[in-house]
Amino acid sequence: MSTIVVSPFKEAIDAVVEAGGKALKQCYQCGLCTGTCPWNLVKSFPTRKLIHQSQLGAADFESEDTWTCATCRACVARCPRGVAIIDIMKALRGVIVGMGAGYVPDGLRVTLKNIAGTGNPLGESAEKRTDWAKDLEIAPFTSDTEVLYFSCCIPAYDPNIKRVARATAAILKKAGVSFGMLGPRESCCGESVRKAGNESLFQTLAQSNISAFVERGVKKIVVSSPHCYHTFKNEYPELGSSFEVTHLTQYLAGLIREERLKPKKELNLKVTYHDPCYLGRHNSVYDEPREILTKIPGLDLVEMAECRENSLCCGGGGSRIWQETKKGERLSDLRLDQAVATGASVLSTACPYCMLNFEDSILTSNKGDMIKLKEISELVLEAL
Amino acid sequence: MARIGVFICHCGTNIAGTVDIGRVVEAAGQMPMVVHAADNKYNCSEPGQALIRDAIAEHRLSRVVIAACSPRMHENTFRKTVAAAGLNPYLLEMANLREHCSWVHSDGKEAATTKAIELIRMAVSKVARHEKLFPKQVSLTKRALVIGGGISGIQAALDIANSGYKVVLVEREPTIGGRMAQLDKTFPTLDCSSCILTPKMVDVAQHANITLLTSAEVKEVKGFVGNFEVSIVQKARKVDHAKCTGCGICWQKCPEKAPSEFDMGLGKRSAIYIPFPQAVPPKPVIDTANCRYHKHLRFVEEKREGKPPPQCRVCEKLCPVGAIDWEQKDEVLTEKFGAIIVATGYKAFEPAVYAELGYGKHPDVITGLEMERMMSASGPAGGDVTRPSNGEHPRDVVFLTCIGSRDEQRGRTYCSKVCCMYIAKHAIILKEHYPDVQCYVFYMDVRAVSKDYEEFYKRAQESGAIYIRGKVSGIRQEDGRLVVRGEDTLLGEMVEIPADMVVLAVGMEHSPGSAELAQALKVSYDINELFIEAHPKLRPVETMSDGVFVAGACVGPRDIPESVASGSAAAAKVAALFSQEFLTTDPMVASVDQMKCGGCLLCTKVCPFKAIDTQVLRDGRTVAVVNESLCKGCGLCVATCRFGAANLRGFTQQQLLAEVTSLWQ
Amino acid sequence: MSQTAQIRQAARELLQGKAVECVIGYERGTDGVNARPFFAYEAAEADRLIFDQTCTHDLAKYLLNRKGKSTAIVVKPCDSRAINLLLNESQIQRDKLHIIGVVCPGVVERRWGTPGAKQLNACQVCQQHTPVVYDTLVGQPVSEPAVADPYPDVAGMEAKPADERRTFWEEQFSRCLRCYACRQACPGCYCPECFAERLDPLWVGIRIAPGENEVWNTMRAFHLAGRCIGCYQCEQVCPVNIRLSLLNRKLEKDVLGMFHFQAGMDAESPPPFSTYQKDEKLGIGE
Amino acid sequence: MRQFISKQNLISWLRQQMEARQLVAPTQVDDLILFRRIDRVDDVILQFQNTATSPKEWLFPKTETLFHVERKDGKAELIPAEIDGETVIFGLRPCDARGITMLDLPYLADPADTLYRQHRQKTVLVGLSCLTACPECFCESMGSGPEDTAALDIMFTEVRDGYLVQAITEKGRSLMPQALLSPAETVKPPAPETAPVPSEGITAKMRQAFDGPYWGRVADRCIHCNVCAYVCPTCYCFDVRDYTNKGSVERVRSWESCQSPGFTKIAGGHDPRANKGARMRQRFSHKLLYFPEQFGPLHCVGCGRCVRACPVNIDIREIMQDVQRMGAPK
Amino acid sequence: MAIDFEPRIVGFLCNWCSYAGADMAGTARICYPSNIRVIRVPCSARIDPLLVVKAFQLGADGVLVAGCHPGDCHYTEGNYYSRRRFALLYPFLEYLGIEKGRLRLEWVSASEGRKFSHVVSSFTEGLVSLGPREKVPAEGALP
Repeated sequence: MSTIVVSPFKEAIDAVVEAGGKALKQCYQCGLCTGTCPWNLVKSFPTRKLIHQSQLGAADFESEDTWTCATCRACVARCPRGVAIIDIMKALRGVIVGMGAGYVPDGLRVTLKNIAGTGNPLGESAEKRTDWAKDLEIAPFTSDTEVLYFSCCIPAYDPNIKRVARATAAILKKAGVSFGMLGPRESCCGESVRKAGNESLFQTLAQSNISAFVERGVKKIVVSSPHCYHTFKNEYPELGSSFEVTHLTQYLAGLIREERLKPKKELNLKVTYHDPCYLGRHNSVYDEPREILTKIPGLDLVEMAECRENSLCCGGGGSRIWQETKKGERLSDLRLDQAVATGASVLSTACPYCMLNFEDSILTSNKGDMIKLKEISELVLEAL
Repeated sequence: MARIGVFICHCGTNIAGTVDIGRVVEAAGQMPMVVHAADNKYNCSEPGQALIRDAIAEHRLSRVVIAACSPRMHENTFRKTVAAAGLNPYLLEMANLREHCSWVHSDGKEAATTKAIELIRMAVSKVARHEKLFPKQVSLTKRALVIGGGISGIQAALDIANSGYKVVLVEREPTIGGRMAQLDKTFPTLDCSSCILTPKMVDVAQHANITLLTSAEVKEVKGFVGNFEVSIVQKARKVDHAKCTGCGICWQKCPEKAPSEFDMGLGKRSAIYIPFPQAVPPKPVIDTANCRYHKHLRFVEEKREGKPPPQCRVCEKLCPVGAIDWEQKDEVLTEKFGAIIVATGYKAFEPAVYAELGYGKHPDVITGLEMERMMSASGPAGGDVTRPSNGEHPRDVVFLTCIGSRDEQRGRTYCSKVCCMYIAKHAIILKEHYPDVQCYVFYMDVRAVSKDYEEFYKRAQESGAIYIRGKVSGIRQEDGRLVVRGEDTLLGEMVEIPADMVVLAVGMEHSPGSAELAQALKVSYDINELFIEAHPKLRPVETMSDGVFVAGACVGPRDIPESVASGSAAAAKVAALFSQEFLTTDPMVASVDQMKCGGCLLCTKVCPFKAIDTQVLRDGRTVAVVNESLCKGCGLCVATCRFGAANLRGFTQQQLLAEVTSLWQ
Repeated sequence: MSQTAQIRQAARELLQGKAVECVIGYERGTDGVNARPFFAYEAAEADRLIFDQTCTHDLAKYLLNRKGKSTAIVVKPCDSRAINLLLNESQIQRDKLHIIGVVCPGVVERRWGTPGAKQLNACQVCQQHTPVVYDTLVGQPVSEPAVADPYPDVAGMEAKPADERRTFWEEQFSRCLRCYACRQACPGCYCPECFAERLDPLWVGIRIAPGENEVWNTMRAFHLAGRCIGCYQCEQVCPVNIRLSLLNRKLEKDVLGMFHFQAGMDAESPPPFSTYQKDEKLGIGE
Repeated sequence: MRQFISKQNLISWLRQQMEARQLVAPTQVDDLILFRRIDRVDDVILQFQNTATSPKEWLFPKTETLFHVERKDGKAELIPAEIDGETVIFGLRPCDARGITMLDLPYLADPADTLYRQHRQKTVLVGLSCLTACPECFCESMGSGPEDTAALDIMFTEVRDGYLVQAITEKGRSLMPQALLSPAETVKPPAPETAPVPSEGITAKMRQAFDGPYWGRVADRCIHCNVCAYVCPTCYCFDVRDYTNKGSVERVRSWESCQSPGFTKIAGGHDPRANKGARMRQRFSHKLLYFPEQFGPLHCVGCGRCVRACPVNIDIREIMQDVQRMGAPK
Repeated sequence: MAIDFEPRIVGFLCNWCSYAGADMAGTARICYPSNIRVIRVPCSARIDPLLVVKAFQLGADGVLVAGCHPGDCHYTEGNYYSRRRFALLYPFLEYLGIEKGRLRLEWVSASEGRKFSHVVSSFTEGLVSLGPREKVPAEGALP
């Protein structure tokens, strides 16, 4: 049996202990987190063990496990002692990034470099950020513009996901919403950067966005990504920002309620909805997306076996979206099976990361003729 | 003019070693109204006290200042001394020269001496404003109320009754017996629960000193220790228990059936029923929600559409003594008591919040209490343990502990104490009844802390139960069985156990309505709605409300021996209280000067002991008046009263101001 | 119909119908400019009633002399809060009272013989222009303005260095004649015996001197903590113009900040010193 | 004989006075004009209507110690209070000066109030006659007037570039150095007129007005704030209390008012004037009936301060009119 | 001058916790400055703010109010009320020019003898550095 030397890296460990706070000390090793963690459906990921190693100051910085957690929050919601497990994972990664030693997945290294250089994970030019909207005749953002539409980098640049941004813009125009974008002044929100442990890069991104918003007189922000939503709403205020942040599904539900949007066309579709972790478990937005879907005429909403609080993660949170996940270990594949099992013809969701993962799963599992992937905005636009 | 004597104690060298006693005596002698100042080697010694008594007589002293140790130490001693010399014992004040001066200023004799003189000056100024105080004697009603007819309440009632005092035992349900009556066997001895409980229930019913009120609840409590006035609602049973002989024909013939609460819904009972065969009193009540005649009456009353259900009234027709009384209404009884014991017990935790465990979804996931009913020979299945889904005997049974306990997010923070043991009991009994059964226990920590408990745990292991350390994260149904999934934290691996039955070891929660009852009794309760004892160690059955005691699991999770012990302990406290002819009240309580009271009544609202009432004077003014039996002398009312009408004897505004002022005069 | 006419009509009806024995309102004073309190007992006297911006008095104080007698009273919004205060403190009975509430745009500083030009400081930061309790409302309810900084005066005082504040108050208190006009005018001051006039315990001596004046003024204000309803009668009646509102408003500001309480907004909420929150953080003893 | 003093000379005279003795004069305190001890001559205000409070506090202080009792060698010794130093009060309006004659009547009559007598002897009263009348002034109806010199030692009257000076008493003359004066060339400006108030025969009418609901109705709005008495130049009531301090006893008196609720409370707690109407009637009866009966003049000089200061407009002029209009009791 | 200055402190201590805590400091012989004069009250809730104001007027350099820790009140809730009362009095006295460091509210339990001595020591030190109160308006002094 190998022996662990307790507390070999005192300072590094202190940072982890501090991040976990009192809650880390309170963990009584029941293992509910391990059992709850979806990774254990596809491989072994000893969550509880990582916590215990952290308690002892014996974390293994060379382990791949440090980078596995998708921060889906399922364990945190159930933990009987309320341990902030995500914060501990974040801190472990922070120590590695901070020390510049230990194992960092390659995909992540590249992406972080891209973000640091260009402000977006794809490494594209900032000038091209709103190229997707070139032909849509959207008025430039001025201090009189009511709403900033912050699309997220994926819909802005990814050729496949651009359709989300385009559908959203079209809906907002139809509803007569005064909105605009800041183009090259927008950077990646930094949510996943922070979860990847790169706190200083996160601070830079956040400061850059906040000052852009303040300079341009932004008051209200509508976002497509639950990740942008989470960090704008819950983390930017730490830096002194105070913007009104709304997720697109909340905003659209409001427009429909006020009858500024009227989905009239019958779609005659059976649709199932996947709860993004950062919209659902992190921010308790469960009802608005369903409210929108049920208001579309002819749309039959069916639920998957695990939904809402118990929804299965797509595996894209916590910077996982930028890391390679081996075939056979992809949570989105499992989730896709759950969606197919409902008999729905459309899997809908409201998160660019979930979109990327499911696009990939549909492609690699050849289920394209069984189920289509549509973001909520696409369905709404079709119904108008 | 007051004639004050000051007695300065050397306390050996404790004070004299630091304070210049000679100077202090000289300074004290020159203080206003001081006619005698003297020092003493030990004021508290018998010769020292004799000197004080002699000086009181010789110098015709009317007030005494003892400059010595802390009043928390010897105030009572010196009160007795001055009382022995014929003075009112409250005409005494102490200056704390030891704990507050010589012991903490040993580094500066000069400063300590100056301070000692000032402390005496303060005491002199204060004692000049002392008044004679007289403890009051209040008569008491030697009759106790016990709320809750579980094992703890039963024990308390019997012990008080056996001491020769009258007891009224109030129980909300139609029978006494409580949770213990539902249990099959008790750990660690495996005695049959009802075999040891029912004789006690019968004792209660037959005891000349006990009045039993079932289907009754406490509504309102007025008064104070020795003199409580309690309103009790006797709920309508629709059966006249004075006439009823308990022959049983009604409940045998009643055609309407409803799930039995006593059997945790596993069995049925009729609409007119006794909860279980050994119920005390063995007389039925009508459950009007399910009774066919009452359904008919409601239908007619609410003027619903269609044909009304038939008027059944079978019980009425069959009753040989005409005990069915459809007109019976809730009744309020108001009774006087000298003491109250609260023994309202607990209810089992509702496990539905743990969605991943599927209680309520998978029929074969049951609670520990349901298992008790299943196992009980007198239970709905006659002791036959079967799977609710298909009626077959289970082969693999998984037990999950800490359901609702030790969980800040979805349950209660505390350990429920009994679950580890009752799970062990279930495992042992199952194995005895069905040798082919395999039991698995997912546990966190096995807590087996009382006598013979660890041995009992060992016995469960020996019987073949496999203990797995970890918390279950999900139960799914697969091929008609349950698959229990969780981490074995000792292996560090996920394990899955196919099972036929899962038993949730649900913890204990406060019984419903605890907070309302606590408020009526003016007893504190915590965020879990558990009653708070006066002191968790030294006064475990008393509360901060004098004359109100607590027993059993309403204070926190307790097993049967502890519940019985606390019931007896509370009874002993009551008996001790009742052994007095009168209650003596502390005279250092608040008073309100009615001439100065402006009637804002804020004092009545803030008083932690609800000791301030209102009174309408002949001139029409409404003023506050202190109930001295309830007042504990905190003085909150005094600081709350802008009018300067409220005052606290022994710590009057005048006395405290005199102390402050004396420092500058 | 003007506010005056509406008040007269209401008063006339109440007195004619014997609904009340007396209507307390305002009439024109002897300088021909300012209003003064007026007690109308007969319907014929109703026509003497007026209402305008010189009606500065808080008439609620008079209710303390009319306990148990049926009375109608004209109240401005701040005065209506005094009624809630007195109800909360069991001083008056609601069923004996008919409240004629007046929507008030603010009143002016009282200057004898000349029409006051300047609105009272208190009125300039007023956030309650419609009475909080009334039976008859005179005037149209207005939407309440959001006053960004209701306590500029207090903040100014707080910003001064401690010794400057001490000097300021020493000078102010040295003027005090201890005539107790502030107490007499205050609807919240109704102790059967004021602490300042008690012989035993002797909190405040009869010397009209700085030490006694300081205790008097400090405790007068503190007894009104969480109770002052902001009518500023105390400051208005002070013959030597002591800035008493700076004391009351400081406490009002802190009570609002710490306990989220404003006196007299309703008749039921427990006043700040008669309740508590177990976990509140008040910046003391922590 | 009237003489003239230039404004410049007046100021240097005031400076001389300030250096030689305590100078008390009207000065600005916040938005009030009050009689205060002057440390800088520039602070003296020469043009003003009238001060907010009356100057009586400089002869009859708000609070003063009457005597001490000290314990010496086991015996009690009474040490009476002494007034040291002289005072000049400058800027007295004639009504206020007449008010001092009202204080003299009770306090200097045998047996005299020794402390008041000392104050009076050691104080020089310098008047400043009125050039304008306020709407609330009614001094002429009360036996005084803008040029009344009662109680004054010196009277100044403002004219162009300076003041006419009238040294009335020997004390006044001795304080006024001729070097600063010149013969008066300017004529005295006409005295202003004050609104008349029916004071004629009021004493007799007051006697008849004792009963009836009138006082109760006036008292309805009175809040017993005592302001009238505290600003009045003639009110002279006080309260006395003994203090102990480190073995010595001190007797102190402070102003008090007949309007304060406990004023007439006697041992045992009974108060013969417990109701508001009785207290209200007491105030005006004392001013218009009891004082004249005891000492002669009406106990009011018409300064109008109470009229101006009363928060609820209880106006002595209106009371006098009402009383005059009342018929004889039935 | 400040070096010789001995501040005068009035301490109001609740009988059940803080007074007992002070006794504990004595029993354990933990020395602290002798400047404090203790007045025993049953509960911190008994302390009328008037007593504190009066102490300052008479010339106290500091006033200490000490009671049981919140939640531990012998009378269950008295100290919650005193906390409110003094939380309001504290900034008010400061507003009137009595410096912040002169009034102190502390929770001292019966077992916290060391804490009591620490409180008195640091309070005394703080008052020494604040210096004597300037121009204490002595009772009865005339302007």
